[in-house]
Amino acid sequence: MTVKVRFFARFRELLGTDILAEPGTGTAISTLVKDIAQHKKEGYDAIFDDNGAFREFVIVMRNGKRVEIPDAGKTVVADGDEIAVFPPVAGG
Amino acid sequence: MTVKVRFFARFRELLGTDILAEPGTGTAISTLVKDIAQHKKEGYDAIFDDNGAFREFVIVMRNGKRVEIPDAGKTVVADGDEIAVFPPVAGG
Amino acid sequence: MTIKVQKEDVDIGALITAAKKHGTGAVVVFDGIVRDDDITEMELEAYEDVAVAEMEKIAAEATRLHNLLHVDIIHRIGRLSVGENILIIVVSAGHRPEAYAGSRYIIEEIKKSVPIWKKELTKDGGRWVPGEHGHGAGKPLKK
Amino acid sequence: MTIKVQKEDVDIGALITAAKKHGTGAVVVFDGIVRDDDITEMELEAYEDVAVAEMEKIAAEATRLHNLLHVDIIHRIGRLSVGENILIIVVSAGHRPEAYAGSRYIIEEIKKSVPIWKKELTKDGGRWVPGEHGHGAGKPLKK
Repeated sequence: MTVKVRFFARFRELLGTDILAEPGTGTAISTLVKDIAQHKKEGYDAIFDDNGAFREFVIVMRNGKRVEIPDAGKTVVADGDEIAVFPPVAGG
Repeated sequence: MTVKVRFFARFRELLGTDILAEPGTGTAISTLVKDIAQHKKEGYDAIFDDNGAFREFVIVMRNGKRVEIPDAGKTVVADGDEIAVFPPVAGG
Repeated sequence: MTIKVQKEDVDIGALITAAKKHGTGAVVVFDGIVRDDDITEMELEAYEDVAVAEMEKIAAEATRLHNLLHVDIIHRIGRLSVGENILIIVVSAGHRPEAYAGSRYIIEEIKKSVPIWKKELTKDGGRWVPGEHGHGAGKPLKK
Repeated sequence: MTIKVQKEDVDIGALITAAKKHGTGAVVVFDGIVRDDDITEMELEAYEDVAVAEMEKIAAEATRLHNLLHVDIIHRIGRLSVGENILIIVVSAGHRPEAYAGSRYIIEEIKKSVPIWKKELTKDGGRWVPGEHGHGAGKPLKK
């Protein structure tokens, strides 16, 4: 299956964006994002803490809907999903 | 001496405006306005109560400065003065 | 800073552009409009010199209280149709709380103290709009 | 009702004219502007589909809460110079308290939840503007 991962703002600068991943069945959002972020330490550290958990301020969305951080480890991705990961918003 | 009396809004409709009066020395504002309003009962009644005092909501100005109603009976007009009399403002 | 009582309408877009002084982060515009309260037109009348002087005082006070960078107040008079602009207030400030507060301060003070009156013209004649503040105009009555 | 994320600027005067729906007595415009905080330019980035959907929700909620008659929200993205418009909010209502409150509601909610980010470009590089709300975007974190 194919899942698109989008990073925004600082996370995009560090990790790129619109990354097409091919996770195996049963992959959780947090696992998928961690795999992608792994290749760039600065990007990984911006998003995950020392225990490999999403940093408290990070926002995760699946298909445009917010996924609470405690749920990101149990939420399994599906084919065609769009996962977005970004820092606090600053529009207006 | 010559004093200009300006009425606005409903008072203007009832009494006209930009009236040039020639009061004698020592004439108070209230006396001057009463003399002018006298000729038209509806206009007089709009501005003065049964005791001949300015109605509570009436606003009086002398040369663009507010004159408190209790003072209008003691404030004497001078040559060239502009006296304005109007109902509560409703701009905006 | 433009503070005027006039018959003509204004170009609000141009006022906004001119309000962008150095340091501006927010512009707030208030536009008061002739509302269709079963009226045909509205007739506005001002004690012009005093109205302008009073609006200048209000603009200066709003600037001082809310750190405004620019203020325009244009109050129209004469005969206006439904949907036409009556009063345009444009303020700029460094940040949005100041811009909103400054704009609101100006309209509330105008309602209280600027000698302008409105008559709603209807099919059956007309009615003067009562002021929101019984004692409005210039300095408040001492009690 | 126009709710958009776009690169292009808008004609605010035309938006005001279009906002004068039947019953309108007040239009309030908020215009957020690139402030000269020792920057050369600002670069804005959005999660566009989600940003538009979120602004549509905010507009609907503002309309419901404050009896608005019309709402436009245009949030610009891309590279903007000092003095350029970032965000234009136009609301109309029957009376001024609703128009001011509705306008203010919309900007505060946008700051909280719409996925847009700003980078200030300076002589020495750039810095991402921190959000005003640590957890902003979509529904708030349950605690």
